[in-house]
Amino acid sequence: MKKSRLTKILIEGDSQLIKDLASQVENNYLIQTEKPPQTGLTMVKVKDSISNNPFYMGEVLVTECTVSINGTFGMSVIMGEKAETAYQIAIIDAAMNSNLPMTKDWFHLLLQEEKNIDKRQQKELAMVNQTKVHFNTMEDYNDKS
Amino acid sequence: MSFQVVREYNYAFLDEGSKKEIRRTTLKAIAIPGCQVPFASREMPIGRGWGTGGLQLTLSLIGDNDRLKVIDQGNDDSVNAVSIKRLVENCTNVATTNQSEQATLIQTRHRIPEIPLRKDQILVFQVPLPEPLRRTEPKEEITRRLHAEMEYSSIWLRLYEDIIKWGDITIGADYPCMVHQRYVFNPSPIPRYDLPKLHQANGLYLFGAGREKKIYAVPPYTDVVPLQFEDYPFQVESFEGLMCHLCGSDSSFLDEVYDADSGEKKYQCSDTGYCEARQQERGKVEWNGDL
Amino acid sequence: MGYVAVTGGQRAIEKANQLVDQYRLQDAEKALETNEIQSQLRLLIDRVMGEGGLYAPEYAAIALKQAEGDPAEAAFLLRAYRSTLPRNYYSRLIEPGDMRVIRRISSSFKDIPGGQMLGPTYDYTHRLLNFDMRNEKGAVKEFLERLGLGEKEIENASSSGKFQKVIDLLREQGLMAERTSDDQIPFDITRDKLNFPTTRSARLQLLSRGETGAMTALAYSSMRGYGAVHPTIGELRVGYLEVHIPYPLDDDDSIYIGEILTTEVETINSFTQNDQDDVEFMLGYGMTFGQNEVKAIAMAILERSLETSGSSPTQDEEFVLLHIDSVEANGFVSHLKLPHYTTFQSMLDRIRTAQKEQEKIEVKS
Amino acid sequence: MEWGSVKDMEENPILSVRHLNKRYGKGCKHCESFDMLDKETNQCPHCGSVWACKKVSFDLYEGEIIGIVGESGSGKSSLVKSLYFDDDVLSGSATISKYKHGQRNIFQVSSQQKRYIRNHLMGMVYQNPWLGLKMSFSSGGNIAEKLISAGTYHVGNIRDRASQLLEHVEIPLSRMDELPKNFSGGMQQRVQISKALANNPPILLLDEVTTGLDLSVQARVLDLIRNIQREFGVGMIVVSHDLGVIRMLADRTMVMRYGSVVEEGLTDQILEDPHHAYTQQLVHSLL
Repeated sequence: MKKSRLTKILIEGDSQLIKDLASQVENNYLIQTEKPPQTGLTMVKVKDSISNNPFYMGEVLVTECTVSINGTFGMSVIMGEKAETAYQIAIIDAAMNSNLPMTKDWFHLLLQEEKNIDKRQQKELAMVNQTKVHFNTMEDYNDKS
Repeated sequence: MSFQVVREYNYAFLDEGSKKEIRRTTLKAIAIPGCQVPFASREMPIGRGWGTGGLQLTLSLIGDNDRLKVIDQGNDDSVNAVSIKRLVENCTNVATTNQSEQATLIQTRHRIPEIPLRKDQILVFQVPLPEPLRRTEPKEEITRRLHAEMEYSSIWLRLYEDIIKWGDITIGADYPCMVHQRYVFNPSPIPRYDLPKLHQANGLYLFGAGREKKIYAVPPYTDVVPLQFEDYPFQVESFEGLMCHLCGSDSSFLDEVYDADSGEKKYQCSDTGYCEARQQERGKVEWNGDL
Repeated sequence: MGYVAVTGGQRAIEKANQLVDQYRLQDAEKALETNEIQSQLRLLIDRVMGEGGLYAPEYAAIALKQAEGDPAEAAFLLRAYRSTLPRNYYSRLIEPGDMRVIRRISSSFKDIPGGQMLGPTYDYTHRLLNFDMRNEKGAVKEFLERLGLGEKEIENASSSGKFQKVIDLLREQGLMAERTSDDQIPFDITRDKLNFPTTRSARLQLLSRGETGAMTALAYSSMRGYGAVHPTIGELRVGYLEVHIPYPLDDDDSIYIGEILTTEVETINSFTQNDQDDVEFMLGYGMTFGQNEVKAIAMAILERSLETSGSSPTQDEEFVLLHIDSVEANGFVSHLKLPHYTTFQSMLDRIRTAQKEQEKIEVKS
Repeated sequence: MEWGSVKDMEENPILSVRHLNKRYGKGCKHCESFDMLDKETNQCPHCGSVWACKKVSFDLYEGEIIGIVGESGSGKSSLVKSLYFDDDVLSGSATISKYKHGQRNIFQVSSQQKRYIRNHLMGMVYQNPWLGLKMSFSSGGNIAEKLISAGTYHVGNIRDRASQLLEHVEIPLSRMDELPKNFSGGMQQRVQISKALANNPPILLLDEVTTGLDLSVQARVLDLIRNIQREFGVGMIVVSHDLGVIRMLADRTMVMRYGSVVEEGLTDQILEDPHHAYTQQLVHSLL
């Protein structure tokens, strides 16, 4: 699984899931905290669609954390002040980078969580869809009269 | 295992990278006396226009061995001076002082202390409007070119018109000066009385304009000459025949104050550190006299 | 004779700070929870984040509480706080076309592919004071359940939430130029002092964190007669953009760090002849954090206005860009509250001299 | 090239302009190869650029007045504005013999030097007095600005010199400290002239200075210019679309059309015996 897909599932998914995955690792391996969770900034670079050139629109607050398991690093950067989540995701990242055996069992859990996220977003979209303006309605009305 | 984000301010508030960048700009400013050097002014925890330029200079320079004095209008106990002092104290280990001789670094708004600066001292000005040509030209793009071409006739013209209309130049504080025969600059709104202290001084003067994002400097032993016509020479504020009602000084810059009860007009030193020291000195003498 | 130094400043400041808390809380039953400010004062949070230049809803809520609801003060708190944080990452280039849209309208085209979605908006809400707001206590869950959708409706909404941009339609029809990126690193106003004339990227960055009211007033002036820009809205979108950064342990990989809510506007102005003699539309661009539509539209107007030469205030780059910053404008106007005794003393000296000069002239004549 | 008197030819010109090209727009290979030099237009049909001046060359001698005549859009104003550095030129050179670096092409000196040249060696009088005067400063102040930039830092001396100059242009001294924006058009032009003359420049550029003025006012301003030329011996370039003005002032005249000089010679000769078809048209429409 690509990192960007994995991190999206971990960040947008249920907090209980990453907590469970991280404690699985913590219970079996020694986690070395390389850089405890700390806040910082990420500059957001956006493409201006008129000139097609990038500009910096502003910064987002992030929390980042780095850990290692037997010398293999894992790290996380997530939006907001979320020390615990950052730590847990860094552990999961390190476990993935180390190819720990338990990570094989995670795959279906992650896919399931991805479905949940999709469903949640789809629900929001369905609500928005209700506000869609139907221009043809009036034409139909006129046709009938 | 539970975590809290480590939330600790860096020594002297700004991160080391920012401090380094400001020091580099400062060095450039010292190398080109009077030239307004642009810098990426940081946002500070005090209001823009409330001394953010001076504060950034102070914070980028300050270290444990420093002793800081902060004055506003000459006053150590002015609310804004106290507030800035407290901010610096909270993010460094530096002690503050009211005695200008004891300070290594003095941050000031609108005054230079009465006691001349030594060569091991730095005075940092808070500058509201660094651009002398802004009096006649609102556009930065143009004033930058005028400086490059040393074209200062518009500001001279402003002085000429003053004389024609009012009989004399009407600029009170922030009197434009020529630095080292090259740049005309604004000395920040210090009274004209303080200007001669900038000329061929022993100490280093730094100017920080946070909102306008400029740093400039008058290094030691530099010529600072107020703009003046041969037949209308530059004049400082006159306090002839007046003296401080607190310390008796007849050779310092005086503030006009009105007694809260009687409404009577009195004069007192604008430099409170100087005044206080003189009062203590006088107190000793008087007390000794009683014995 | 003993002399007591006047050191009232320190104590006065402390007491003034205490008094703020006194006034903030004296009539309160309980202190506001910041998470409620964050969730229920959504548009204010968005505005403060936009003007503060920092996307951090949690912190914006704290700032608003601390500032007793003053958005300028809250934006200032965010700005000052961001000075203390290291900036370790830059995002991958975000393509606004990938926005997961919750609102999308066009005033130029009746129907656009994907349709117009009103989304969350007050535009068609009658401005009648709703006294039921007083009795909302505890009804939140119930209310939301009533709003909920059935499984079937959710399944039917199968689209991804992404829509083709109107601007791309114009491009396809040759009504707008195909611009290729010149791959320049954008200007960063937080790291470099702005010089004039400046670049497009610097202008956009400054406008993006400009003050809503100031920008709206200037844009209004341009539409009303002091300027050349009076556009229609090609497309206005509100929605989420995913933010990715290079994976710090391996630059070739990217990681997702979260998503931000943004408002994006493209305005269509008059047409012009380009360098190749083709006639095409000129568009304005607005983009800001959160849902802040009037600011995004004002930004698009001002941005376009600054691209055209002319003598109206909104065509003057220095005038617009140097005066729309909330922190700087508020700071300098309020600094007048600081003492100016010395300056005034110096002025007294000058006015007395001038009076004497006038008397001399009068005596002579 | 057979123009100017023998005496002129013997002396060095104070201003020499060679192959001056001035273009608005970015140009293209068609117009840059100059195949449009003789065309009946100055706008390139390929890229739309306007060639305001095409290979203009001439010499100005001390105390001489050259008239430049042509209809609007012929490039005559662009020419003087380029010489005064108001507009950038595309190519070409100009040298001023009284400039301390007399051999240098003034279009290529630093902006600081250009400012020196504007303050010391040239004066400019615009058709629109708002361009030449600072309207929120007094008339005396406007002159003072020039004197100060040439190094006079003495209010008394500045005022002496300013009164002298204003007297010359017949502005009552009582109005020296008034703002020129309250003056009539003719007076504003006279203040502009006195400002332009403040530092005794050897060259004076006048761009349609009488256009828009009443006839009687025009006559006074023209008289004034004549007097100045006699008294100060300053070389002038007078731009006008009005052949009457040219006839009265200019020793020699250049006729411009579509950015090119189509005919040049002694003014009387040009007006009495025009050779170029365009000049003939111009002269006949007047007479």
